[in-house]
Amino acid sequence: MTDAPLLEIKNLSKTFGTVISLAGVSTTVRAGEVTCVLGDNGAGKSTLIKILSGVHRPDGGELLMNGAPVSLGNPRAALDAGIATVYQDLAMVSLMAIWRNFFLGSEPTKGWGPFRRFDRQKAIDITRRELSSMGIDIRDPEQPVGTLSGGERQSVAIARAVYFGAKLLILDEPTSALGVKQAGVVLRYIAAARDRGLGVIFITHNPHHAYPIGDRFLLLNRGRSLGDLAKSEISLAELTRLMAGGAELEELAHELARDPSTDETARLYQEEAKG
Amino acid sequence: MTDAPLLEIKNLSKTFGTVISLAGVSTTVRAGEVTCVLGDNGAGKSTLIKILSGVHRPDGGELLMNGAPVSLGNPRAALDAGIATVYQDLAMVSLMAIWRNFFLGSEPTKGWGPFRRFDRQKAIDITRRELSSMGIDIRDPEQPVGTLSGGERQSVAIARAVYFGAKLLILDEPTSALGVKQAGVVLRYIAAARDRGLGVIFITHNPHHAYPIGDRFLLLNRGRSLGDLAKSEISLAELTRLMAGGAELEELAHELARDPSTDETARLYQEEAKG
Amino acid sequence: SSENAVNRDDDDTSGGKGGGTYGLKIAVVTHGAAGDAFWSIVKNGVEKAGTDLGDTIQYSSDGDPQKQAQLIDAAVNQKVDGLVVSMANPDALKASVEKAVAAGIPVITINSGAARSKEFGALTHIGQDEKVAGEAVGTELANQGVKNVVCVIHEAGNVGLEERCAAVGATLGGKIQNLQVDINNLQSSQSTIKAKLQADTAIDGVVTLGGPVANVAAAGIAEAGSPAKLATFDLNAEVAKGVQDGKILFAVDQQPYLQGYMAVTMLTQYKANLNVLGGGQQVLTGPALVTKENAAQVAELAAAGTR
Amino acid sequence: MTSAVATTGAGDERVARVGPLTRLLLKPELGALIGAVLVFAFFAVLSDVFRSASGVANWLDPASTLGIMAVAVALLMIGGHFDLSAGVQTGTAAITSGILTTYYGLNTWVALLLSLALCLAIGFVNGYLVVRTRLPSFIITLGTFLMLQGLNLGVTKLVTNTVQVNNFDQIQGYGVLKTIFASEITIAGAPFQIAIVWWVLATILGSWVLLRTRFGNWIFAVGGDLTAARNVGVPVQRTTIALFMTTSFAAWFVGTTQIVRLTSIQAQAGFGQELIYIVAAVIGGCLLTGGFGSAVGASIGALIFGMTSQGIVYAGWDADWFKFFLGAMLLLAVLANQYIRRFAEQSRR
Amino acid sequence: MTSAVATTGAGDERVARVGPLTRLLLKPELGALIGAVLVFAFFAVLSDVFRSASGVANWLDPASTLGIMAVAVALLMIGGHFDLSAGVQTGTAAITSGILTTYYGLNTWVALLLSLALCLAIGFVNGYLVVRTRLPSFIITLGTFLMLQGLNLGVTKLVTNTVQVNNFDQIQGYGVLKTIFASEITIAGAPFQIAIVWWVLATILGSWVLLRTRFGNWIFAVGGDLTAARNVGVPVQRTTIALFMTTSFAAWFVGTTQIVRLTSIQAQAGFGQELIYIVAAVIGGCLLTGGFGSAVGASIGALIFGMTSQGIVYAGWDADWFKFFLGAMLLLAVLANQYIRRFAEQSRR
Ligand SMILES: Nc1ncnc2c1ncn2[C@@H]1O[C@H](COP(=O)(O)OP(=O)(O)OP(=O)(O)O)[C@@H](O)[C@H]1O
Ligand SMILES: Nc1ncnc2c1ncn2[C@@H]1O[C@H](COP(=O)(O)OP(=O)(O)OP(=O)(O)O)[C@@H](O)[C@H]1O
Ligand SMILES: [Mg+2]
Ligand SMILES: [Mg+2]
Repeated sequence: MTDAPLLEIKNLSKTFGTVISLAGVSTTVRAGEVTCVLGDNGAGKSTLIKILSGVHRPDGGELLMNGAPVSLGNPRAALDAGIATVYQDLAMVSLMAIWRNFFLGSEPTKGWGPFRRFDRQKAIDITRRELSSMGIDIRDPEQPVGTLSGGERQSVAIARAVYFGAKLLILDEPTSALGVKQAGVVLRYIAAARDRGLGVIFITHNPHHAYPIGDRFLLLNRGRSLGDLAKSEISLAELTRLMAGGAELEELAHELARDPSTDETARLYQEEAKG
Repeated sequence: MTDAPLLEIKNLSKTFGTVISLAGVSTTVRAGEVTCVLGDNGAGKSTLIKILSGVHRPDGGELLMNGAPVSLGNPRAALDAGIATVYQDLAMVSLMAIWRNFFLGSEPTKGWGPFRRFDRQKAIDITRRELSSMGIDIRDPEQPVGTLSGGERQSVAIARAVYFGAKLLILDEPTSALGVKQAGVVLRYIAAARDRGLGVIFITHNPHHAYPIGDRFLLLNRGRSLGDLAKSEISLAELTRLMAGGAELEELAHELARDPSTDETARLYQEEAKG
Repeated sequence: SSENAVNRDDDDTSGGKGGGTYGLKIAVVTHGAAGDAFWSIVKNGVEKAGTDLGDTIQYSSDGDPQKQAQLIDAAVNQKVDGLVVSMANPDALKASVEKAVAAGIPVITINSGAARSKEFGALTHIGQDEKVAGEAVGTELANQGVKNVVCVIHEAGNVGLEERCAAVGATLGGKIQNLQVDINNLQSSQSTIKAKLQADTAIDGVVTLGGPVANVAAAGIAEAGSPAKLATFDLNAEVAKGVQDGKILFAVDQQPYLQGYMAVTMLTQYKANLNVLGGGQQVLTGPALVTKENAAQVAELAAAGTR
Repeated sequence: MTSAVATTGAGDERVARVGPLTRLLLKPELGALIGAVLVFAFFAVLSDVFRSASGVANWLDPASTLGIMAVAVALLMIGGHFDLSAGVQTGTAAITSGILTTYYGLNTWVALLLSLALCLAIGFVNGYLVVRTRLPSFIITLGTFLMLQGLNLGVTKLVTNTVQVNNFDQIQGYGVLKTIFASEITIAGAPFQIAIVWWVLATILGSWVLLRTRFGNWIFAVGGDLTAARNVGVPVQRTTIALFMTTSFAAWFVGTTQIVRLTSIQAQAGFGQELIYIVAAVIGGCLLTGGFGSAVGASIGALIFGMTSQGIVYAGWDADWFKFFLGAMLLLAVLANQYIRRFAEQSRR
Repeated sequence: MTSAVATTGAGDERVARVGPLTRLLLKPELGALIGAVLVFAFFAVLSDVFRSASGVANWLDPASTLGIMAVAVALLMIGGHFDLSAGVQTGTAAITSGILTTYYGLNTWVALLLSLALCLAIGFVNGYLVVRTRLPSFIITLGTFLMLQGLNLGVTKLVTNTVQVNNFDQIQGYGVLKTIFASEITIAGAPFQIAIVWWVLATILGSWVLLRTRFGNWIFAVGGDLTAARNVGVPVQRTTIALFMTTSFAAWFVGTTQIVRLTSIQAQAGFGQELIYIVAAVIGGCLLTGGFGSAVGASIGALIFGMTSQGIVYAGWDADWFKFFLGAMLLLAVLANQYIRRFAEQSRR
């Protein structure tokens, strides 16, 4: 058991109606490691993690947790197996208060028998604490989630998953809507979770977010795997190139500037591309 | 007239119930220039652009277009004034086909009188063309938007705004959900629109996206303006620092890595921070 | 504890099984709502006649005149041997009834539509307009010294119910006002009747248009402490009991069972023997007043669904 | 960057192949159509009159007026709203025409135009209140439903002293009206109501508007996502009000058909029908939450309802159990529809 | 990075100050409450009997049974569903109890338990079909609504040969039942029905469940965003089925109250009431689309409906126009409610 990775994905595939979203994708996630899933829009990243969190059932392939095959028939099963997910579409109920959303599906209770009830005060306190430790200063935990800004909503979803994540934490583009500060906080959170021994799957479009923290990189393209590499097998420059082509980035910076010759950004991109 | 900027925003403010979203914000957008709005989550960026696109009415302040005060009572008025917007929440109808969404509210028609009808073929063709020129290869324009991936949806919204943008193009975090390639395409689009003489308002959390293309930078913090600067008044390094603090970024890279001394990312961030 | 079975039939009032072998197919299309107490007794009547004579009965009903016309058309399509129709809205049924007559199907109208029956080509009409029954109630109430009546309508806009109230008013000679209640929520109907009596203490008479409403009206009158006298159209077991107990002054009975039973019987006889009772004159089935004197006799029959 | 221009359409490796049958089965109306075929087959086996020409003419008749309303109501539902007053508005239309002609002696055509104007005004008020107050249309039209019900009865009683308006066939021009609204077309010896033709036309028109006009695009958008529609500049208020007025127009048409057919109208006419319209639309695949559905589906829903309600009579089942059978048939029809769609979705992999 | 830990709660410069009155006005139930006060004041001015103790007792009576149902229906609506069969289920409960005792001689308590079991089973079937087929609850419960309507009539006719079940007061244990379901409490000389107490208890219980239990949290989530709820592991199916069974329980309770009060029950009892339950819930601020509402609001909605329908009688208005007034009052109540909320929202700046 000790040697088996926390999660092993073997040859997973999934079709929606006429659309093949995922075809034969494999990777592994180890406890205390971060596996990054990278790829263009529509590459199938969200589909992959939705299978891992029990939302979709795969059409083919196998999932092994600690070496034993598991079937995650529904999100509850995944949660009970210790898998917590931040969905790209966040999975929050807009009309409900922040603290109610935070504990949705895992409400703390007090009292017993017919008098068992939602421990409101505890829920509100934890919500406030967890969010403020992410640098999100909520004004009123009773505010409906629907009235939060995009980034605030994202932060609530992340705080929730981190709080409930037991063995495996999945984050689907958690930093995309975040400000630079907040993104930093999220990366820190991921590192902290990893250091606590959790396995983490992290989806992003930003190689600068992925590379510092990733231990393994799964590259998807149009539903197929382009490569499943350990960090030692790839450099940031290569990763960036694989994701977009370094030369192209450089070219782009030139193109965007009005007067390329004097533009410092171009230089920066060039440097980056060189690695 | 010639000297007046395309859009002048003076002392705009907006309150939602008990929440002050925007308090006395001013900036200008000139034709053929890009104004970037930067700021933390919840800073009020989306609120600002929703006022400009006629979704919300401001509680105070003034809007001038070409020097003349305008009141944008509803989104139609804004569209008719030549303002096209990509909303952060995209403003697409999930159940409707891509091509129907693309032309929603501005449907091309053919025929006359009672036989005037939606020019389907034209709409489908334009949709396919515009999207593929953005590098999005849609399989079936009849696919409901709700089944597209997050990034694909974003691309459709951007393609639509670019297609319909007449004088002023507003993009609220258009690149946040996009892959590196697609983000590059969007930046190129913005540059192209600018070069065609449109004014552009571009909201982003990524200084690397903002700096190469921006001519003016409006920095918001908790609803208030931190500064409204021309490009000449600020460098990328300063901008990055203002958005997050350069030193902190560097520190973060160290923190995230397991063994900071050997990590190349740390070096990279350091360099970036130095500018 | 089978002593709970207070309603179990102990003697059969349905009058034997009958041994007829006419084998006709007779359609009955009425305007009564499904579940309406009055029309369920009519249905019992036609079905009993069917078993007695060995005829096949096809009963259908719809309160909407157009739908009722379509039901008649359906019966004509099936080439039934005879057709029984109640005509609350004769104009609406004209075309369909005439089509039936033209197709050679003998038609008998029941309950309402007497005035137009002949014109449409029906053999005869059984029963009478609500008007006759209403006038009887009005006359009787006037005899009892009632001057200010509230007439409880349990289905807004129902032609038959409105006719009943109007006819009561015509012979009462006093003041009459309508009150609307919901037959499907009798409890709140009781509150409404009570409210009316509380609000207008001058009311000295209540007329209800169906058995179930009569019972809650009796309770409402008692609770409001009103001196109003109660009369009702149509019978059921509880109404019979109420009349016996003096809670209800009298009930007017149009003998719906007979309207149904006789219609089928006469059609059968017409097909078999070309007989028409009364030679095509309207055959009256009422109104019969059920009062304290004769209530005890019909109580049992009402409980069995034949009165 | 090598701008990856699309290899237009055909031949994307990510698209699995699908048979044309499966594609067909996935259309919402087709599921309903199969439900309709099942219901037809069921009753056709039970009764040969049901499947005879005159039988078909008979059950197409109630389906036709229901169908006209169902198409309008479906459009409204796709636009995200209900109209509980649609049923009584048919009564209001007929009562107004009837009273204006037979009691106030107005010219037939003027009276019809006035009752049309009244209906459109009611539709306008419904729509206007809905868009201005942003209250759910359910509650607004419930208010107008109750008010119209009271008005229909109150005015009829006031003017006629009874609860019905008679003798509509004695007004001048009745012959023309009869030709338009209530003539019969004989096919295979059976008289088919002209309303069936109107129904087919209404379905085609409804479908065309929904799928081929910009107004149709707006209907889907307003019902699918109101905020998004407003943000992209769809005239939300105008669209909503137009939808309510369309329903009112259909109600006027059906009400007029009724009074012309029956030559009289009752004060309670149309009451309770509003739910049946909605049922037909829902059976036909319209989402109650708006944004999805079709006019053809609603028509098929009306067909299923018409076949079932008349079929039970042809089958000779006991009237006491009528509602039971009706409910069971409806449930079976929608379940079959759903099952077929699931099956098609499964098999298209 | 200087992790900007929150200066907890109070004193955020971005939060404008708001008076406690405005805060109060923003609660949905409070808008409805003001509507209720307006309706009361209106009729109290028109009729002094309306505001007398016996008058109050009289209009609280229909409001109470309606209110009990409205609370259950509100919970279901917040959970995103309708139950069109709720009304006829009250009839089913009463008819079953009545027939089992007075015709089949079953022990009173056994019969009541059996009818309760039947109702819960119906609720279970409703919920199960809804979660399994994913069809809208509107269409599923419409099916059961029609079927139960047919069953109520068919079975009653079959067993009793009439359309009602009588003599429920002659069964043993009726005294106890009467005490529980139909006793009267005299206050200020007027007899108040015990159902009013049950109504208040139901409202408190409903409110407590919604706001203070995890089940309540699930109800809001399931109705607010089904996908999100499922994704975070809310037992969606269990919650939905439990909601339908709650409605059925309430229907059983109200049905039993009816047969005990009236000592007899009609085959058509409860038919059409389902819409009134929904109306009460909507007047009280429940969203038709689910995810928002309150038990207290639904109760106040029931109160408004009860006051209005009886108040019109106290005011002595012409019965022909009853529905007109009812509709106008309802519309005015919801418009006033809406206007007050808008006003509060404006003024809180
Ligand atoms: N429910 C669905 N029905 C039909 N097609 C779907 C569905 N969900 C996803 N797809 C398709 O599957 C493909 C992969 O989608 P997915 O959401 O996994 O992409 P992604 O890699 O997460 O992209 P992004 O970076 O833009 O979020 C897309 O082309 C999308 O259109
Ligand atoms: N309709 C609303 N009702 C109440 N509060 C609102 C509403 N819309 C926005 N807000 C509040 O106003 C503040 C500013 O929101 P806004 O969406 O403009 O932020 P933003 O700068 O776009 O943030 P992000 O980068 O996360 O998108 C937020 O704190 C949000 O909670
Ligand atoms: Mg994704
Ligand atoms: Mg924003």
